[in-house]
Amino acid sequence: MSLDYSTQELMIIASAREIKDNERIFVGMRLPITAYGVARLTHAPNAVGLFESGIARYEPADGMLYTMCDAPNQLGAAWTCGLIQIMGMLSGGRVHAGFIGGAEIDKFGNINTSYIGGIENPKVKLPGSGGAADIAAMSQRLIAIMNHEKHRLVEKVEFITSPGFLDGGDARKRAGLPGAGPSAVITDRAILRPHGPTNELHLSTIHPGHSQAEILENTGWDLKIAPDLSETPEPSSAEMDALHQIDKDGYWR
Amino acid sequence: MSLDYSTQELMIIASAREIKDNERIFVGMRLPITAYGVARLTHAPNAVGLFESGIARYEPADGMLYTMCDAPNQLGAAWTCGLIQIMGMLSGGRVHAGFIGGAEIDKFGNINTSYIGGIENPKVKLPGSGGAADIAAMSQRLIAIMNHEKHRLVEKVEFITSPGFLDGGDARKRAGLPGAGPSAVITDRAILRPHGPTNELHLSTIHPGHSQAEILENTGWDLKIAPDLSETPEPSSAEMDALHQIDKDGYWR
Amino acid sequence: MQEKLMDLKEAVASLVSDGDSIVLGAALENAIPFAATHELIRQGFTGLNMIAPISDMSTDMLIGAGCCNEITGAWVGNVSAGLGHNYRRATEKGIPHRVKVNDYSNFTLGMALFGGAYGLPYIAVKSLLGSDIPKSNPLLKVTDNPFTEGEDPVVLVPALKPDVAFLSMQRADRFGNAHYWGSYGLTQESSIAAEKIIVLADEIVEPEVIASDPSRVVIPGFGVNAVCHIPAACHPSPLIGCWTRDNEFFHEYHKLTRDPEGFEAWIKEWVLDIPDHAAYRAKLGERLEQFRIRGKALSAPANYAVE
Amino acid sequence: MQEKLMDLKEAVASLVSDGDSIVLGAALENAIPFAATHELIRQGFTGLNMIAPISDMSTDMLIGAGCCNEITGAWVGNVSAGLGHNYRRATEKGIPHRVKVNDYSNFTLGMALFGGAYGLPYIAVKSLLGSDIPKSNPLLKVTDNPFTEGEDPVVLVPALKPDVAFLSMQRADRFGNAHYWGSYGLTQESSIAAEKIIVLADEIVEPEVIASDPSRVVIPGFGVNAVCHIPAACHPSPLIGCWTRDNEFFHEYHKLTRDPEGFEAWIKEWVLDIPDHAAYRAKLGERLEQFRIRGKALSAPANYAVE
Repeated sequence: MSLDYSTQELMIIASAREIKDNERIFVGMRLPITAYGVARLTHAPNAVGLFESGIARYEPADGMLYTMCDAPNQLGAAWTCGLIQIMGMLSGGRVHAGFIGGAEIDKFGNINTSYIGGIENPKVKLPGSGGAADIAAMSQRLIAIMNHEKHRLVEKVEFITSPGFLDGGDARKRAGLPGAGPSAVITDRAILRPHGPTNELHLSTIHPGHSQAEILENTGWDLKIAPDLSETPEPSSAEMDALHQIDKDGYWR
Repeated sequence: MSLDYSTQELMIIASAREIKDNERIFVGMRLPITAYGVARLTHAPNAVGLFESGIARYEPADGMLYTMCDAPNQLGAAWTCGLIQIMGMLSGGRVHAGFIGGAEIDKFGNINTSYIGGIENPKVKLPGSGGAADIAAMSQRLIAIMNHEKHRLVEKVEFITSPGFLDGGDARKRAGLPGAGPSAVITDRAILRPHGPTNELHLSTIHPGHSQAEILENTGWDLKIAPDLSETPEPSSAEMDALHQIDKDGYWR
Repeated sequence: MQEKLMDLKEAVASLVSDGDSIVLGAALENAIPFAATHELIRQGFTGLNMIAPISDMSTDMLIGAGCCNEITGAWVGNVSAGLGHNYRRATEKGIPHRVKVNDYSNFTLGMALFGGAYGLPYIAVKSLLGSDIPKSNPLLKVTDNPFTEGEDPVVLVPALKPDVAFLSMQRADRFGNAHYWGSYGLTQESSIAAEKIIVLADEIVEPEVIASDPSRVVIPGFGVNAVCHIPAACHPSPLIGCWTRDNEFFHEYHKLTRDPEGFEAWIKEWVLDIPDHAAYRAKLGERLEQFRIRGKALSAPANYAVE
Repeated sequence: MQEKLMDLKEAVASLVSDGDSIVLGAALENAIPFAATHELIRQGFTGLNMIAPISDMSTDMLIGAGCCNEITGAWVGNVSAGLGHNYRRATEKGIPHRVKVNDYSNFTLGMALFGGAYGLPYIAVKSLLGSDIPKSNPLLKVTDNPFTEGEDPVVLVPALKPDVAFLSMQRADRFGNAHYWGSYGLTQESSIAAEKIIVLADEIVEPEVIASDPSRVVIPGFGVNAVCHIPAACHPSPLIGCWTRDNEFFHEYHKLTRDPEGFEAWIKEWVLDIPDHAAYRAKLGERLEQFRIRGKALSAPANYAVE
């Protein structure tokens, strides 16, 4: 019998699976911070969560957070310090993974959170990088979380805020970027991963209840299929228990 | 009637006179830290003392210090922090003056605290720069304290640890150094100051009881005389009172 | 030590000039001194360049009020509520006028201010390679690492020195010495880099309290130009140990400022028609009280005894 | 969290290798973990490169014992007593063997370690221009500021990443989280830059004590490899709140190590013939007690309550 879960709950659990034990992770807010909590309670009890403002935590905050700087995220932290110390860990190569979102991602995992419609007279001025460009450049690997819509998963982003594999192949390495680049893009329909020498994002797993045709239809480029395509494993009862422990109020249900 | 004072007490008071009110000063240890205390109690009540380890103080420590990091220098400090924050104030142009000593100084105020007899196989390996090279480079002005001996005040130091006016004239400026360079060299016999377009150190004031001939005899270059040569003013009774308040045990008497 | 207690109105009038570059809270989402934002708007400053890693509602208000011509930072919006409407109107439609955006990432803005604070002409980083940010911000230079044989690109970030920094601190003495705890973002670097520093203290304490713990000092008091006693100066943002976040206030602002008229009404009600922060607190009334921290979760003491 | 309590002997044996570059106290003249110096000497390490802004008696002992081939730093000697005799014998006469000196100033060493900590390939500074230090240390490069038209020389300091950092902290928990207060020199940067970190804690406390004040944490516990409980590990140097300085001990060492034979006798008595730091403390006996801080000058509390 399959468990009852929402799409967002599945995305959180899929994100949690990307975190390994003992890793240092830029967890961001909302969905990724919840994923970090689930990972801590399941397979990654020694993962450390990092927040750009200057916070490191062994345990997720006890209490609702509207921003990473809220009091519950500071009380009992492992370290409260400055931005340079925490983001510097990233720059120093000490951060294993980071989660970021974005308005647009392209087939090489480049992400735009800056401009739609040109720099000079943009149609839409998005909020900008925050720490995302740094995380994308310098985290050992990068996990992107996106809604799977045709205008969000595009052939080529018009402005690269956060670099993925740039033009593909070894372009990222040639550009001098220290981190290895995107390892997973988790959407509400599927998980994409880079594959082969081009490092193009391929369809890797399909979330239960979604079809390959629907996913191709909702992707803005000619999405290739990974040779080992499979279904995204459903949440286990242990994973769901952990999630319910974190998300007491059922915000993500 | 002249007051009773030792040569070192005169040097301390002469050093104190180099500190202006509201200034931030790298005070070092021993003689300069005492001078800072005297300045605070007389004409510079708002001077701030800085210590390279990461300490800023409004008032000199209450208690004997063997090193700048001793407990009395930390208790009640204005700030205890890291080396970068404090030395960075210097680099940021926020420090008005610093005191340094040395094994050798030359006629352009360059100081050697590194090597005697070559870098490869030195005859004497001195302790090195510590913060002195930084203070000499970046403090708005520099005050050197030296024993006035022929082998210490030399034509040209063989290794410039802490830059003065380099080869003289505008050489210092051309080298790109932000601070203005030495403003005074206080010895146990006299005070030398840069003079004229060459910025060569000139005899500026002679301590009471010393003669011009004796000073020239004990200087390792052909020391020129400043046009306004005078006698170093004797300590005033207010200055001596302040000194006695700082130097309770009469260490410098 | 010199007494530095000043009325915020007077501090702003005497220390800020039109066209200044200004840091107004650099701790990211906590300790944003909104009281200073209000005062800048009331005094009608123009041409300001707002510098911050994360520019929250405070910057959006300054844009909407026409005070701000330029934004130097990594992110602008309304952190818990979404986009900043005034920011979008200004950058997309020139309402009330165009605002120039100097794009950085958090880390590179941190390095720019670190360089400004500590006299480094520029900082070489491995971030922003491959990103288009160096194309949109011509201050950044991509060059080669001179220590490596062969190609090894680096991005050079020039130092940034703000004119004025406003900072919220939990407690300060009348001489400008202050204690701050909790995450501080770029508070230290941005204020040391700044030409002038204005501290907004939630509480004024005796000098002995600050002197009891010099390691709790984040920026040195001798660099501070004015200290203003403004309880809840950071409302609606939180200040650790003093105030929690008024989330609804951010959401209401977001909802009510969707169009320029809505913003005009909002700014009139909450800023322009209010003489000072005491009146703002009075207007908030009981609402403010629910965000006051009354509990105790106290730090273990540190001993500085000398014997 | 992982338990990291370890015997110092075991920590040194398992985490240090011959030829390593080592930070052994970076707070300048306080908090020098001499207990680690003794253990490195007893275990007979060779080829070490000792990194510190101010290298006090600890480095001089390592040179005399033949453990150290290289010194990277700004100053070497015996701060309150004068020159370091072993340092002079090694650099001037090759006794017990030559020691290479990588000259820095305090600020440029700080920048090198800052670069190492935070992944900056090099740092551009305005210090050391006109100094001969860049001639004696070929790691430093003088170049032109690419942001300025015309000549504007800068010195480039490449990043420095030590292999191991030993640090004295006032209190730590068994997971490696620690509190430190008082001036800290380059403690934070040098240990974050280091590949491995060994904390020598004067006291082991419950995790709740450290967690009560995350702003008192100078280096993050998750980066620590081992925490060793060694009271007075820093003797004869001071540790704020715990121990004052044993000045005479520095002077005695200075007097007794004027010639190699004197040093041999001293190191035998105080290090080689002593099994561990407990025995060292026992040997000091009543002498040590006079440096124990018994008074109280406690910090004002900081509140982290959430409501």
